[in-house]
Amino acid sequence: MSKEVRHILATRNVSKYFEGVKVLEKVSITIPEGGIIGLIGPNGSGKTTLFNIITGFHVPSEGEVLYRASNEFIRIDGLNPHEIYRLGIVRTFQLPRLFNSLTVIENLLVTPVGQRGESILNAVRRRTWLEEEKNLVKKALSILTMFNKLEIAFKYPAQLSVADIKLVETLRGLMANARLYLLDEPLAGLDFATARTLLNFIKEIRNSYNVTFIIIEHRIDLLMETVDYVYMLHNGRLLASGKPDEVIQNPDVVKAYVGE
Amino acid sequence: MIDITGFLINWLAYFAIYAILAVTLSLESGISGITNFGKVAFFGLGAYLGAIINTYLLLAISGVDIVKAPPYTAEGVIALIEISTLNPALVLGVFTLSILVSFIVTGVFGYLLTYPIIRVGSGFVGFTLLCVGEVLRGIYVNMEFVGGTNGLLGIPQPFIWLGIPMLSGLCYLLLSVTILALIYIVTDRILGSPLGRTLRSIRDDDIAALCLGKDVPKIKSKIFFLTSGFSGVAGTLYACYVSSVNPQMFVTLVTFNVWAMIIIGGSESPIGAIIGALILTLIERILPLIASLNEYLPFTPDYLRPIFIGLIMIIMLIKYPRGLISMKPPKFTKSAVEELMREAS
Amino acid sequence: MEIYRAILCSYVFSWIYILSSLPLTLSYRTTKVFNFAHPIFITYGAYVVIIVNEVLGREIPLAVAVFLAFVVGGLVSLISHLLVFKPLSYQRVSSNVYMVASMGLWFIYQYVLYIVCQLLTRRYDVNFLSYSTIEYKDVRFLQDVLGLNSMPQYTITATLIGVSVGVALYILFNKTVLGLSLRGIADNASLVAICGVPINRLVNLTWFLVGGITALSGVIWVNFSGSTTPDLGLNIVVDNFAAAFIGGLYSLPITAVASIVLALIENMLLAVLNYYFGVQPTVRIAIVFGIVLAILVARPPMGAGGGLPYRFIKRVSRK
Amino acid sequence: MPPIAGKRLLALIFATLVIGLIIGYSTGYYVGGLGTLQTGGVSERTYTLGVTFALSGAVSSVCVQWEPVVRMAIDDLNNLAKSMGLNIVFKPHILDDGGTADGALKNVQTLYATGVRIVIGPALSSQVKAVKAFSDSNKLIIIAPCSNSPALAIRGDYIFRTQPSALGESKALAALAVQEGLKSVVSFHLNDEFCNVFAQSFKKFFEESGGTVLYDLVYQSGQADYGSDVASLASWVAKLNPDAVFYCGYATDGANVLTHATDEPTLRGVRWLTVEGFYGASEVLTHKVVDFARAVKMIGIRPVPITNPLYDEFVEKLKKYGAAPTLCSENVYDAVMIAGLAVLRAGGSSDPDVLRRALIEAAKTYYGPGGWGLFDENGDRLQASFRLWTMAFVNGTYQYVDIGHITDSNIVIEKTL
Repeated sequence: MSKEVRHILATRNVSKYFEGVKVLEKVSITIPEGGIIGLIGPNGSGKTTLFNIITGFHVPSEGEVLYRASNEFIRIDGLNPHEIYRLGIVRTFQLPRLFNSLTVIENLLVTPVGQRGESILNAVRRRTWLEEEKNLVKKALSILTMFNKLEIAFKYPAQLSVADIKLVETLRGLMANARLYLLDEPLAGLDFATARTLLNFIKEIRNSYNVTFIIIEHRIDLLMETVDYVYMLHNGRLLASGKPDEVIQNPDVVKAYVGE
Repeated sequence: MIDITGFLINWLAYFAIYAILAVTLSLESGISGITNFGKVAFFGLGAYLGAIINTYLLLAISGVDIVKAPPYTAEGVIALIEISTLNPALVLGVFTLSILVSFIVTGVFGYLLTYPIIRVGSGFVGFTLLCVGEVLRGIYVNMEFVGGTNGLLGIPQPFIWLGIPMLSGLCYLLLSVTILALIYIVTDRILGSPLGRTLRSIRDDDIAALCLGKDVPKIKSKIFFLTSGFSGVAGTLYACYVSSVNPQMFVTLVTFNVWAMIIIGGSESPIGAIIGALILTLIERILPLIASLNEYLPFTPDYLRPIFIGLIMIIMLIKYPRGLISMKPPKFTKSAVEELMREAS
Repeated sequence: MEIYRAILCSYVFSWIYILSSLPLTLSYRTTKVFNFAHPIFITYGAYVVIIVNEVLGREIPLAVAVFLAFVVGGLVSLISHLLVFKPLSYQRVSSNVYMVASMGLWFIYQYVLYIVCQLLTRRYDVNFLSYSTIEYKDVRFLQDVLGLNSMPQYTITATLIGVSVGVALYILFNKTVLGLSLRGIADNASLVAICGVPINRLVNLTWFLVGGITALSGVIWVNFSGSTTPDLGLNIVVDNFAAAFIGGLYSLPITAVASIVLALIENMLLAVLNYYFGVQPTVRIAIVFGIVLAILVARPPMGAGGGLPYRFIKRVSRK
Repeated sequence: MPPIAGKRLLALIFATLVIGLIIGYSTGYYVGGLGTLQTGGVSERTYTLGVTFALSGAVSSVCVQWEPVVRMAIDDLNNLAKSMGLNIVFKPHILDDGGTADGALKNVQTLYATGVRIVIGPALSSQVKAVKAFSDSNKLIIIAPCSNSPALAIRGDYIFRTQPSALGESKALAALAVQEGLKSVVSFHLNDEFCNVFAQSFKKFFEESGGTVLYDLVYQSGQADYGSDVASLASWVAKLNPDAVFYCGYATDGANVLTHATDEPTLRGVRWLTVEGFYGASEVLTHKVVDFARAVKMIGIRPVPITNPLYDEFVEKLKKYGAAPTLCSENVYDAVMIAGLAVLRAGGSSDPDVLRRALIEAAKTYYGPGGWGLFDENGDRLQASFRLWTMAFVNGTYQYVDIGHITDSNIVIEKTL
């Protein structure tokens, strides 16, 4: 690892087979801390599978996933999803998955790990978790205020707009002080303006908390003006990588998208 | 003359036992999403544990030869009756012990069942647990030690030594209601706490919860330990209330009565569960009075009882499909937030 | 060991379980209603045959029995759908609500049947609450013609009904537009709705079929068993549930196989255990459900609700 | 439909509760606890006898036959009371417990709450056990017509049983088997207290008198069909070839078992002995089964005293009520009669101990279809002589016929099998 830019995540020759079908083949990417990384590629190119491997839903058939917890790198492939989350990696899904019977603020409050009130013995004794809860509520409110969304605090997900839902999904990570965000098609189904505001929110989050984003997105035009590095997957292989404009110029990429 | 006090005492004690089952079921099924169709397994296990301890141990301590006079023979029963009237301290002590033991053992049993629960996946938990219940019943039938199909008899009601039936009944009622209240408070606290929030999130979408760092199997097993333990306590209470157990008492229908209670009352709130239990147990006890229509009907009037119960269930469900009490967001978080927001503005 | 009867019992029970658990799966797939009143269809199927048989003076032919049972079972099923499940489905209730509602239905049907039996018993001076076997005249005739008198009649009946229902369903579901759209609803209702298929009518039809087919197992029953009571359905329902759940409430073939396996366990396995290992038949419940439990845990069905991606694997050693 | 608020609902519940209790109260008046005036002001006292039977469930096909018996007994009681010039009218309050212990307990408690002090039933021993504690603590008198569990033979409690203990009967049956020259028996019975007791005591007495019970096959109740169990029985009979099969089961499972047995050539080759388990069950009387019974020379025993005109009269009268004598039906009749006589003797006192004493006294002098009513110190009935029965085709119908009797002195089989 080079000294000047700290990396937070790296995959080394990660391959994945499903019943012999090769979905990922020797994919090696490195994610610099504090960056916004785009992960693009046509459908079925293995982007989501890569996410699933990083977040512990699948075990890679080959290769390993390294993550910088505290200060040294550790292998996280093979951990269970919740253990990986506790290391500070949070993901969102293509179809947003807020908890429908919880209000927005509860959706935020539920995210921090290791809350004292989560053990049965503490849960029955209020004072053991009252303080912590108040602080969490403060934090949640401040986060909502920061993106001046305070009015949705007590709405249920069913009452929210798509954009708000996606935003809340991202904010859940903030609540838990996540350091690495994997967003799966955050812009899908958003109109141009809303999509851009969401991206701006993402930038804002990055700048003010110095966290890292990996974004799967098909709407390359919007993506390219946000991200500072792009990986391009095609048929499970790493096809191209580099600064957005370089990748855009890359003939293979064009070919892959336009289609052979 | 109808004897209202006696009616109330008998009914309410019975209600309290079923309400315990309903509350725990609403906690595990309505709130944490473990569809438990095997409630009777834990109920029955608790009942049998209570029965065994309250008979065998009692006999052993008071020096009766268990081999010669086991509790499923007349000798054992007679001995038990004497003991239970002569030695209050011992009876109460053993009873308390049996409550504790059945809580722990049944709880651990539930805890161990977490593995199949997680493994078969949310859609099949229900039937898996139902099978557990049936297997247990099959085991009781074939265990000579617990009397086989004959079951055990003469389990002392812990207050019988008071002599006056009304009084001992009242004491037992108070005891059951106290335990119910205790369990209700615990459930309510859990519901209003971060744990309750986590449970509801797991119920809504366990995969998302998993991605948000919730160790779903661990949390489920903890809750299931608690609820199973409480069901076991209910079982022990029941065994000492009826003062006899046999395998036919613990058929699957019991489970579904409890389910009817929580669905009618509102499966996501313990108070709803209690109200459901109140309604159904009361209906069961009031309706037999229609049997006094004997000479007016060409058939046995009491056949109408289940029909009425069924009708009431269906009508209530169509009228209140979400149950009589719908779930409200936990009191505490809301209030805390409001006060904080007031501070902010 | 006298294996002959055990084999016959397993054979007939296989048909009875198949005929009653396949419709259960079908109804769940189509309407997401897990119907606890399902066993009632069997009972009603059996009882309509019994009652008509008594009224006709014990001369009922199988054809008539099948027709009546199918119609009555279908109607009962249709009525319960129209009066209870449909209104509930408008309110988008959870599956548990359906379950409890169907329990209510079950109570009602069960005890209405008790009342009917009691009235009939007083009218005809025959004990309807527990009825012995019925001989189907036309099956007897068939046996004479084919020279199958050595075979017990119920094997013939079971085979006739089972095979013909199987063929009919196969043709319905694979050869006709109606059947295809029924399957479509079972798989993806909203999609079919877009294609402009009258969902409501087809759902009604499904319920009718479900009730009717299930009732046919009652027709076999009265020919096979020596005792039919209003509790008949109740006594064999849990096996149906077991079969349906092993099939994941989804896969019809697996459900069928599970039904056969259950029939074999209950008849062959128990007899063998008893004869060669001296195990009393009283272990029945424990054995049957123990095995079902084992199957469920060993091979979790993924039809209706999949499991979580828990792997419980050992932690990879960290660098 | 918006869900209503918890508080309002609770209020509503308790309103219903109160209303329910009022209903109960008035019904309490209506069905008349002791000494209450009947609505309408007829100045006669109605006394309610509680009844809880398994009118639904596994043994329902037997118990529904008891309901007419109860009505008949009540009518007889009322006629008796009228002839004695007493202005007291008996009413039954018949409840269905579905054969479950839980249901029986609920029913008994409800009956007690409505002022009932004597309950006839429940049917099964397991149910009697479930209500024992309640009866003991509240001194509620229970007269169980068909329970023979030795575990309930308890001195000085408030439970009386008009079913004679199985011991004498199975002793007689064992003696019969010996006289019939049967050396070895395979026992086949329901896993139910009633039948377990019979099987055990029969084994005991039969082996005391030199026979052997080669194998004891027990089948579980609550199944839909018993074909596989019959198959096992056939296998054992084929293997051990005993002289006879001892069978005990109730009506429904009996019909099932026998129907399956008819198809088993091996089972046709042995004698069949049975008790009153399925006596009188019309569903058993198919031509297949009766033919089978003739082939295997089936003999059953039942605890009805010989030369008892009352019994034949009872059977005749019962026809008018549209019922046939079945398992324990004469005991049901006696139970109701003894209860009524006890009430009359107690002069309408509702003090349980007075009632209890009156009951014991009344039983001493009572002689009914089931024989002498006398209770032993455990509150169980004593029985000396028994009738032998089988199934046959007599003047155009299949029916149960008495073919002989057993007294402690001798065994007589009049009709040839």
